[in-house]
Amino acid sequence: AQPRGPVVLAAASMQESLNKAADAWAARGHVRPVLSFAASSALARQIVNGAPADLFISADEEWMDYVATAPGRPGGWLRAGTRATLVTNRLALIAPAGSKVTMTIRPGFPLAAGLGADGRLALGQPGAVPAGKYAQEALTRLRVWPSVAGRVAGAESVRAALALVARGEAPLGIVYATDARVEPKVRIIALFPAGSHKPITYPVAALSGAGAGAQAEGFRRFLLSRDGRAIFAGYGFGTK
Amino acid sequence: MMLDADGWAIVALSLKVSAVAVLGVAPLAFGVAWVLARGRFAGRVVLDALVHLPLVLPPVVVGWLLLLAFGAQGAVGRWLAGMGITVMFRWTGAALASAVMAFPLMVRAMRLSIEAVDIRLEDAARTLGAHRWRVFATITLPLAMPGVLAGLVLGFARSLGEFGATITFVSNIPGETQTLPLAIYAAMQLPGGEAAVTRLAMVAVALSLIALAASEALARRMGGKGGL
Amino acid sequence: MMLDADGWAIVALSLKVSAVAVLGVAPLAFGVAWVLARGRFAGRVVLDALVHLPLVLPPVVVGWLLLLAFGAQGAVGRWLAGMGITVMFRWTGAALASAVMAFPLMVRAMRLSIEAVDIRLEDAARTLGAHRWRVFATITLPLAMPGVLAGLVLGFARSLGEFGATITFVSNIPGETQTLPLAIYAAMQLPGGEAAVTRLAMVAVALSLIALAASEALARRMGGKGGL
Amino acid sequence: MGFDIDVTLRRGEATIAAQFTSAGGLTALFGPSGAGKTSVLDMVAGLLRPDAGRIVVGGRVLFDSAAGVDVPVQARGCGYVFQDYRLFPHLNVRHNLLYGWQLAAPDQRWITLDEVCDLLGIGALLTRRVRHLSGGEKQRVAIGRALLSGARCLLLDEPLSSLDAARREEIMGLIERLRDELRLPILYVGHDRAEVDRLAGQVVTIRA
Amino acid sequence: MGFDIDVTLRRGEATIAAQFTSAGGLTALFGPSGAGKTSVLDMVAGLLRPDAGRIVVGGRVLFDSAAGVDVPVQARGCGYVFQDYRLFPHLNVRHNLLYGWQLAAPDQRWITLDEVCDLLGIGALLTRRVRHLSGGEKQRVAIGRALLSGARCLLLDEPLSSLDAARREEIMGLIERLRDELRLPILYVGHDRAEVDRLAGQVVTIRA
Ligand SMILES: Nc1ncnc2c1ncn2[C@@H]1O[C@H](COP(=O)(O)OP(=O)(O)OP(=O)(O)O)[C@@H](O)[C@H]1O
Ligand SMILES: Nc1ncnc2c1ncn2[C@@H]1O[C@H](COP(=O)(O)OP(=O)(O)OP(=O)(O)O)[C@@H](O)[C@H]1O
Ligand SMILES: [Mg+2]
Ligand SMILES: [Mg+2]
Repeated sequence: AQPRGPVVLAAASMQESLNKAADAWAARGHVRPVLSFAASSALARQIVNGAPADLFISADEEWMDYVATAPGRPGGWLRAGTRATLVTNRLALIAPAGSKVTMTIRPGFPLAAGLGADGRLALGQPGAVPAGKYAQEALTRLRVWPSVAGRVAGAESVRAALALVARGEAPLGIVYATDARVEPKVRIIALFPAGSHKPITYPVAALSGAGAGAQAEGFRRFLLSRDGRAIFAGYGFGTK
Repeated sequence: MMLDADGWAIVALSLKVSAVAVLGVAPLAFGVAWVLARGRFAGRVVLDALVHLPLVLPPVVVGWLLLLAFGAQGAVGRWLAGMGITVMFRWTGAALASAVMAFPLMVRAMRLSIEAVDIRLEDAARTLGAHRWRVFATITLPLAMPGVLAGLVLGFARSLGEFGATITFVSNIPGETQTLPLAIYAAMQLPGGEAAVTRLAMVAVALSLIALAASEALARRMGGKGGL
Repeated sequence: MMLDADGWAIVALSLKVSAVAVLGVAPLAFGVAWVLARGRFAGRVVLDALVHLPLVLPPVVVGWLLLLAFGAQGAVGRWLAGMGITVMFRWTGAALASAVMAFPLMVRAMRLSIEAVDIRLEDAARTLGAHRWRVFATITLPLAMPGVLAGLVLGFARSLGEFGATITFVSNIPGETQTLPLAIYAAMQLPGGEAAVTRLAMVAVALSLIALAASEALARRMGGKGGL
Repeated sequence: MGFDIDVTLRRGEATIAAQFTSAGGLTALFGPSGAGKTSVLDMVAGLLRPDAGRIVVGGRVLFDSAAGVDVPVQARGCGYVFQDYRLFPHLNVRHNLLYGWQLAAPDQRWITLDEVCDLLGIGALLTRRVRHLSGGEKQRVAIGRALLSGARCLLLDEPLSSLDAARREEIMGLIERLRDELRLPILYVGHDRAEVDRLAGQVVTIRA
Repeated sequence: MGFDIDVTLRRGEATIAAQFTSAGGLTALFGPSGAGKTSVLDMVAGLLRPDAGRIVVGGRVLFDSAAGVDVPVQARGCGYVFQDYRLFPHLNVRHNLLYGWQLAAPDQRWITLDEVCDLLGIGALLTRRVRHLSGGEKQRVAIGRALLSGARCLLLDEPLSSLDAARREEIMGLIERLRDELRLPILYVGHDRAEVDRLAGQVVTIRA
């Protein structure tokens, strides 16, 4: 049988870029890691229930914290000193490609007016999907949340929110900039100011107790290396 | 079971969505079941496969297809909009998604019972002067009642648990489309949300227990073993 | 239908997972259906509710409960690990999740047919010298065959479409737990993935069509109307 | 105003053929088991379609393959007592009896529930589920149901087979009255020669 | 070595009671429709549990409420021809006939499939589905199935009701041979007095 590479559990939104990175890593003569994409919440729970995985890439810090502090294994579920920020992202206000709406994002900006009489604002579900949490935080700080709180359509994932806008079902939406830029059927109206919400970061960490430790560590270092970051940058992620 | 006012509102919405979905689609399900049980036509297997579609496809795909068809830009959606009906982001859309997902289960159960109805009894009713529709209403339907009940129960349970198609189709809008499973999903997405998940899941279990007990009682009232 | 080697591998895995899930759990489903149809004991409604649980709970919750039970930290998981069996991140885990999700559908269909079996025929078999188990194998089971077949078809279709419990329980590991619905989900996460989604969904539909046609043919061979 | 019947039907390897004319009254079908007696009744009732032929009952053409006539079952007005009874299992005895009665036009009815209960001795069974009736009780309910439907002709398939002699005697008296007073055309299948000779104006033998 | 029976059973509002002893041969149960004849056979076969009493067949105690004896149905060895036949709808005629034969110990069998087909005239039906049999054909298959099970006693519930006179005559001859040559205890329900008088050593009347 083929040697099996390290198992990487990653947030679904990393699918394209991480696959590219894994290909690049394999092209250097390493065993290609096994990538499993799902919601960060599902992956984190799998880890703390003893699933045999080597790396975890979360879509937000909270689920990485959850794994870091979960009981059940002496010494913790994460390998000490391996947690790092892999990439960062921005929030974008989007509209269907044909939309004429223009808006500048600043405190008190007239977001609700852009929704028309009965339009909905498509978000990842606030309180559940990370992108939605950031969006709610930003709109709250900009003092426009109360005016749109009742108009939100909370999608199951940021991709689903994107689809609602792309299909024209919602006149406006807030998604990650990385998602917005690859969907031709939507137009970015504006990016949210970086200071309007907590930094959007995707942390990576090695998991304790799995077999493929050395290989996993090699892949982790590769992801964080200049070459690795260049791949993510190619997909629009920030890589400070 | 301690639920706050929001919690009870979610329960009420879930019951409304499931009840409307199941009762609304039941006649169609019975009709399709009847055609599949009795019809001998080309394309029967294709109809059968179509009926099973919502079962075979992942729910999010079903939700996505509903979005394509019933969205403001979709063919059916535009037609409905012309009549002043919108389902997007409405509880009616959630009911539609639930109905579609429950449909194959209801059809199968009903079909099984229709196939078990003794056609000789229908013949007897005809010799007594009953027209096709009366035979159907007074003989076929009552004798197929166990399957109808089972279909309603299965469909109701499936609706109570429906998540993927609903959230993809009509999103998660508190008070409008946020049914119990969507609330549970939201809680699942939060670190430390397990307690809320457990509480809401227990409510779902309690609802289904009540529905089951009611259906069993109904079946018994219809005369042991549900009328058979 | 054009699929690359990876695509065919996914189809093969899906078929393996669904077949193992459905055939593996069928005897248990029939047993539970029998008990529910014939048993008169306290707690019958509770057993019934338990059976319906995977239907009523959102699939991600079922996946999470499986994780709690069968994970390395779970009671069952530790016990299995003691015997050298792990299901986490294995196709066997995917089959387990599918089986659990398909279970209520299988039980209901089988139960419906068992309830329709004429007990007087079982009595006749007993007067001819048949013991309880022989009556079961030669009378009850064959006469309940329509429900067994319907249960297998429903269960198989449900397994083919199973997504939420699987990804929550055993993740989305290519070649091991990435079944058709998970591959479809993966494609849906990609910009412009609609073409791939459509292609994979059509494969799923084709598989179910084949399964349905096979079950219909089997039912016909067992003597019109599936043996009844 | 009786029967004018000429039908053929292939069943499996055998061919069932019957041809007879009766002026009225009761016509008995006689013949060995499996000869096709029930099949003939089914054809008259419209439950089985002859391959070819003609069925005229009481002057009404119910079926004529040459002319393309095929009156639907529910419009034929044949009160049929089935060999296997075919009571409705989800209805109690009363509702089985009244099933056809409620569908009949009031001026078509020629017997009441009370009379039927009285004549057949089933008054005490009215609220019973049919599943729990004895064989003879089922048979009597089946007879009552057919009579109450206001039928214009009767098809009786071994209607007395499960009854004791006293009961049998009573019901034969009833059949004679229907034959003579109401002048209903009756097709009767029975195996008892004495019984048949007493009731029938004409005996038709169906050969296997 | 016949029957020694004394049972009571409440059914709905009525109470069914039967008490009789026979030295052997054929015992006929006689009585009006609904009197409880089938119920008595069911109790002897073990399908119905008497409220109290004792059932002894051929010297074997099958049931005794006082002693707590209740032999299970499949061990009683009663060949039962049901009033409603109860053929297995999923099996063809051959497999219906052989169902009990295959379960019987070889030394228990006292008749072969060929003999049964011959005696009952059902040889041509062997590959047929039972659903499509005529009433009399079903009845003969039901008789054959009971005989082939190697029964040590026979319970015949109106076994000739749907048969023509010739067939009936033949089967009565067969029953007489079983009674006299094999000395099987037989409980027989029938409504024809002449038939019963010819077959029965003893007639028991069940009163409603
Ligand atoms: N659906 C069917 N397909 C093929 N053959 C059939 C079907 N139904 C009945 N038959 C056969 O047709 C023949 C005539 O049947 P029918 O029931 O008319 O006989 P019958 O004269 O009423 O006999 P009995 O006195 O035993 O009731 C029988 O040999 C029977 O097996
Ligand atoms: N399950 C039941 N519950 C209540 N009453 C029943 C049940 N089964 C039968 N009976 C009643 O018990 C009485 C005796 O029935 P049984 O079948 O033994 O009569 P029988 O003597 O065989 O009559 P027949 O000659 O009409 O077949 C009948 O009045 C019948 O309605
Ligand atoms: Mg007949
Ligand atoms: Mg009886």
